[in-house]
Amino acid sequence: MILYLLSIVLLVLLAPILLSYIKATKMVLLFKRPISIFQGYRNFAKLMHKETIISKETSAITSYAPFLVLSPLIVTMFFLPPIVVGSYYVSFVDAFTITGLISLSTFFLMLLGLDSASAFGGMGSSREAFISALVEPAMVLTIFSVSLMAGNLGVGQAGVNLAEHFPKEHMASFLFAGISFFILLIAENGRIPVDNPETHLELTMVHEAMILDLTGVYLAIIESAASIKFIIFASLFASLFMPFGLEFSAPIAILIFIVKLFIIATAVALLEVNTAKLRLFKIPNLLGLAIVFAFLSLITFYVLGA
Amino acid sequence: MTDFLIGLFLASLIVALFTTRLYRLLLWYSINSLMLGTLALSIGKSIDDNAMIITGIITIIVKGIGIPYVLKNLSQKFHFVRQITPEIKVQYAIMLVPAILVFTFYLSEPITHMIHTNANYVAISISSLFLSLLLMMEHKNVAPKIIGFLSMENSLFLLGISATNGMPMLVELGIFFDLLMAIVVINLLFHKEEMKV
Amino acid sequence: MMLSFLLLPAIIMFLVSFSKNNKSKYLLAFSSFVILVPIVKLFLLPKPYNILSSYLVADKLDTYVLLVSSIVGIGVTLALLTLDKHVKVSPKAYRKFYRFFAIFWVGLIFSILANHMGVYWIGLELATLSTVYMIKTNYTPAAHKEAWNYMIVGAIAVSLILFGIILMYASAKPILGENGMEFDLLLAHAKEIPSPFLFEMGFAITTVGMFVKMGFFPMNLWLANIERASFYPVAALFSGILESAIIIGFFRFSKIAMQVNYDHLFIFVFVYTILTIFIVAFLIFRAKDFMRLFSLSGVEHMALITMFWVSGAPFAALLHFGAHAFLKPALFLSTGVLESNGKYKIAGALRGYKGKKGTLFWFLVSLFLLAIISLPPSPMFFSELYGFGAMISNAKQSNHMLAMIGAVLFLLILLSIIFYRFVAIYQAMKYEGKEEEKTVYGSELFALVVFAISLVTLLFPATLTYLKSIS
Amino acid sequence: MFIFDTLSLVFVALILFGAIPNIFYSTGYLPHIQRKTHYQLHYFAFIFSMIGVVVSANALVFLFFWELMSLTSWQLILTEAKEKSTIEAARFYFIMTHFGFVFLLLFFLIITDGNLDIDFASMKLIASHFAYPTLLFFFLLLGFLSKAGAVPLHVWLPYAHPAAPSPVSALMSGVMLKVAIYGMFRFLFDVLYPWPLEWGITILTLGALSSLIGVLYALSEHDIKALLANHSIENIGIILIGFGMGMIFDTLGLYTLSTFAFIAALFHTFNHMSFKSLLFMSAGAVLHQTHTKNMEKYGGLIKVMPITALAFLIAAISISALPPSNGFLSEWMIFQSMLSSSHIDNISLKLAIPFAIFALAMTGGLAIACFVKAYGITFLGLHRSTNAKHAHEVNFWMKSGMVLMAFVVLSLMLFTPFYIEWFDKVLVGLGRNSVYGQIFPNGIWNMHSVGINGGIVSPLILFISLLGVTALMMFAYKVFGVKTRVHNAWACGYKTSAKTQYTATGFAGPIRRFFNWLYKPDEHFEKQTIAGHETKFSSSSYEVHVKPLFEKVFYRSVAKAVNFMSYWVYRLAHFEQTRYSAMIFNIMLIVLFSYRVFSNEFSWATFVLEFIVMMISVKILIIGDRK
Repeated sequence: MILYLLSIVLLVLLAPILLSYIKATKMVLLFKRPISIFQGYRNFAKLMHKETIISKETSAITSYAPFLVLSPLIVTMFFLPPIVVGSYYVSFVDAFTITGLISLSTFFLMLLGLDSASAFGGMGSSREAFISALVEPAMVLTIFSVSLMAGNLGVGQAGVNLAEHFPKEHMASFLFAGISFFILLIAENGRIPVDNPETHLELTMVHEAMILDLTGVYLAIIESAASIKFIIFASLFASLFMPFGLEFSAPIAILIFIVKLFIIATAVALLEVNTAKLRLFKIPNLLGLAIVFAFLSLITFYVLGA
Repeated sequence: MTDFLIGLFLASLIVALFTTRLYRLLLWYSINSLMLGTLALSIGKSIDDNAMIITGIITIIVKGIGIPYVLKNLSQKFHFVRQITPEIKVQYAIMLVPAILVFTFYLSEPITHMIHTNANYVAISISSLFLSLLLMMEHKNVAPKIIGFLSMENSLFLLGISATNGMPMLVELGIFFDLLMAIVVINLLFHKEEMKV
Repeated sequence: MMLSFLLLPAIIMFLVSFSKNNKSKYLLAFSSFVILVPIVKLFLLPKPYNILSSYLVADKLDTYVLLVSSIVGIGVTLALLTLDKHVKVSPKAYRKFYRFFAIFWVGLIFSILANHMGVYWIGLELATLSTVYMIKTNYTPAAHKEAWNYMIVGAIAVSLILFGIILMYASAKPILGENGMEFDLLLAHAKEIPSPFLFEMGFAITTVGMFVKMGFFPMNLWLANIERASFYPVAALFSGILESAIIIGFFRFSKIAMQVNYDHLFIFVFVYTILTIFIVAFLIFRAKDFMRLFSLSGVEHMALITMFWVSGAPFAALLHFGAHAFLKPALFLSTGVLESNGKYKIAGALRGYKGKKGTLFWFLVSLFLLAIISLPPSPMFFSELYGFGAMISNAKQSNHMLAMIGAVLFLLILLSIIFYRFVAIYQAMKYEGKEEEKTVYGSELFALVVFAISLVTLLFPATLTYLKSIS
Repeated sequence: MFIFDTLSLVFVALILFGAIPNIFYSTGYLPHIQRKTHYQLHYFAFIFSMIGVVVSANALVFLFFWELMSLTSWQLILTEAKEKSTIEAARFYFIMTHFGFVFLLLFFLIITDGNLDIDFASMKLIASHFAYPTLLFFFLLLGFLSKAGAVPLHVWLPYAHPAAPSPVSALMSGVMLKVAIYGMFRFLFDVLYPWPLEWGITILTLGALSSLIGVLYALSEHDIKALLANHSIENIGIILIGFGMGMIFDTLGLYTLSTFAFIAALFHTFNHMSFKSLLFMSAGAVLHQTHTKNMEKYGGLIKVMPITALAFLIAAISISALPPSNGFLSEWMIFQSMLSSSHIDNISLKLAIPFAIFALAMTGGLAIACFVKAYGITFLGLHRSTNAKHAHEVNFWMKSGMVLMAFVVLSLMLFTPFYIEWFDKVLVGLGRNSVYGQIFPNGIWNMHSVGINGGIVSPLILFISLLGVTALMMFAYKVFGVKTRVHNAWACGYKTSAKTQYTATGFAGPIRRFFNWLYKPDEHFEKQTIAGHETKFSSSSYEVHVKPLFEKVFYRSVAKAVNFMSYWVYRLAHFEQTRYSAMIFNIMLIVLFSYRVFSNEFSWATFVLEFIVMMISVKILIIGDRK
């Protein structure tokens, strides 16, 4: 139980570091002087000290939504597969619930965007709605497909099962699901070909546009929600698609898990450096790919059993 | 004798079909009715049926003489068009008449196996019904249409006389009553034409 | 005795119609109400009741039809009282109308109560000829033309009926002799007819005559045109009463034909009525005025009644018949009011009726309109349920079950087209167009109320049991 | 005459749950209506007839109430018939519902053999002897689904529901559609049992299609009530997916799973009733205040109508199937039942079910987008029209109606186990074994899927933890005492005004572009440019109208065909004006000929002869020579 809580706290703490790490890696690759990987914390601390400015166009939604954006994600953290064998985990929560919780968070984020009455907020919400509408089916399908392979619809249990018995006979489905999930990871977290978190350019931004009018603590909450979302996706990917290293003793297993997370982050950074941001209306091509792979994975499993 | 009169009946009807003058048409109708009345008389005499004889006499008086006379009077009073050209071309008509006859004989053929009555009488009655209809449809004017309607009445009398050897007296009288009523109504209808403001 | 009792009102009416007194109008109307008295008495007598030896026999079926017809007659005369408020009509035409109405009524009593084909036909012919003149009470060229039209087509149809009757008589004569024209004897001995083909031929000719007269295929529009041209009470009489005289003949003839060869009868009538409804449905789809719409829908309902009857659901047929007999005249009468006020406009025809009378009027007309497309709780809803039920169970016993079910489906879809059109018309009447001040008179309203009450009476359990007992 | 088994009672309860808050709401709405008597009369008759349908025990009563329900709802749509579109919508609705009735009628006539007052058991006996059960099934399907609004018989919904007064829309969409679902339960179980596999697959496919198409058309809608109506199509689709899965499992003999799927369908039926009624009520409240159904004219209403906005938010979360709402729970059950099919060995199912899963997943994503749009554009931001500016909260009765309905939604969320137990009893009443024990094996906290290795969800834990975490954070925020200042929005330095906001059209733009192939939109773009500069303009307007594909394909073409036919029939019928005797001549000829040919020895030769003779006769006598 302690291990369980500890790992959650660890992941929450790791979240800002991971995002800063991606940024730093990118800067290194672009021959810039990298930022510190603790930049996330610095930003957080800075924002926490600022006063909150609420624009007068907004309504009650703005004062509640940030918490409602964060809380489903925090709840989700409790449902992730274990990172160490023997630690407590919530075995039974399935893909639909996890996707639902993430969607709940996105739902309020989009409302937040629309609440400020600015063109940017609406634009961001509109794009986010578009992207998440395409992401959700793919995500549900992917996780379901993987959990079916693992023999249990509960994601936590699926992670454990996969670690114990890797589904070699379903390699094809597994691979498809993996590709799909990685695309989703990029799309849902607003990484480069889908969104560019670093610019505030109206043509490109999605996530940043929605939170353009937030300041202070609210912004801090939203930023940490974003980083937690990334860590959720990353750890899901790590548990479901890299199911090894759990059987070691706790410190080593945790270390292995952190390494996995950093590998994923590096992959994302590499991808970001090497691709250009897609036009908004090209995004469906990418997400369509994710949906197709997710669907393929499910149907391959269903029909061919492969 | 019966067959001969029926033949004349049919012949007068067919001739009426090709008539182009109104008075000539009335004449043929009158002959047609006379044949019918004579037929009734002859059959009535042979089977010794008084009702039939009365029918025959009434037919001759009312249909053979009375109605054509009234119609002629009406036509003079209301200035009917006396030139009546058939709408259907003669070429078609000369094909249609035999075709109808053939058809009705074909139609009544099964009856001969079932019943002792002469099926040919039924056939001829039906064909005269069709011919009367043909008479009605080949003219646009009202007067020949009335004649057509009256010939229809004749043809069903023919059926009644020849195929069933007469209907119950009450019915026959009723039919005559209705016929008179029809004439009255027709008369009134023409009158209205005059009254029209 | 009973006969003179029955005919007395008509004779009084005939005689009074020659008086030139202005007050006679009310006496005429009153005498037409009296019609109901002997009929109710007849209705209560034990059945079968011989009125005139074996020629006129009252049984349950014909007293029902007669009762329905007399109520319709009363409603129509009620509406006649205020006819001159809506259209130009001279007192002379009034009296003439009643004169011929009296003759019509005599003919009707004979044909409905007849137990004898000949007498039936005589009555029918009398009624037909007298209606010809009733059309003419409207002095317009159109009415004149249509009166001629009716005269000729009606004469053809009636002649066909007689021709068929004689053929049937010929087929029955070898076994029954002179009594071969009596319906009950013929029904009892139908199986023994030596030449069924002759009988069927006669039946076919009679039926075609009747169908032409009821406006079935191919003569769908002639009734509509006549009703358009004549005064609306005449149209109401046509659809409410004359048709009932014909349909009762059909009931009787087809009962015998069922005994002779059911399959032939069924297929013949089925195909004919489906064809009729097919044509009528599309004609209704295009109909643009009330008269034509209602008379076409009258044709549709007559087709349904015949179909229900031959499908072996006499209960449904009679219920439908009763409902139709009350609804159609009611609609025609209200059409008279609607048109004289709204001048042939459908849009907004039901709007602008103010006050208690006006509200009651539009409410009743709406009810009638919705009842005619058999929405519950209209009696037609139930009759159609039972009628189609009989058709389906018929279909299940036949060798061509799927084809028959398909035919019923086709029929129902055709009815949906009619339904659509009526809904559209109703909505246009109630919700579109401009609102203008309009009036309605007490007597017309009273007539409509009479019809509405009669309709409700049809739904009483007692009535339904009675109808079930007829078959 | 009447039946009161668990199924009926559950649906009576559904109707009452839907109707009672609605009556409150309707009381508040009443001053807004001109024809009060007309409205009240039909309103109560409507509720009464719906109850009548679900408790009737024979075909006669059922059909009577069914038609009464159609009739009254049609009249209710016409209550405020001021616009032509309302009148047309009412007409369309009525003809569609009549179309369904035709098939229902046929269905009942076949299974009752004409005795309309027999009970269900006797109907079953007759139906089992009928040679073509699939025909019966399709009649039933056409009959009920045209009422329920499943694809492709859904077209009337987006027209009829917006046209009705708001309480009626809520009743129609929330409750009336469910009566059709009742019909499916009742007659598929009690009369047409057992089911071939194809039936289940048919329903599953129809459900999947409906859910996708419904949500896609909802997204492109700017009329708030039409949007909600399209969502009804979607939700009916979801119910049908559950229902179809139940049928499939039943055919395969997996009775536990089957019962589970049926419970899911029933649960979703209830949920949809609750949240759709609530949505229509709050949309009606907005409409009541702003006098327009166009979403582009709303905005900022949360500030003036907080209760309405909260009600809409609750319902929106629920309909978007976001945890921990009741909508989420029922969809979760449907998902679980579909996923339990992985070991079924039937290739058609293996293909059909993943598609249905996909459709359902896709629907969920799109529904969220749609409700963000609906909620955001309506309630958030700045008011977009003067009407929205002058809006204020609705009166007490309307508010109380919404609050009551919100309680229904919440109760479905909080007391899920209780409801499930109840639905379980329904299925037990229909001859199944109870699965309640398997769904809630250890208390009410965890809800289990009954499939092998099925998932588990714990609605209450989710709810409490979400509530707890949020409350904790807000508490912390309060404790911190963060300084708050109200100021103009920054918006990258641009001035914010009602005109700079995103519109509903704009919001749905990306998705609309993605589904262009389906929508085939009709775009109008006008721009008043200044001095020929492309980028500088004084005013511009952009309108987009989505073409309803199904309507065009199925309905317009039918209308065209009928028109065409009627034209020709009309022309034909006019021959009788001049050629009546020829007509009678020919009909006589046909009848006699046919009697002769068919009564006696039938032979093809005579038949052909008859045909030729008839053709010639018709040609000569009726058509005549061309002048």
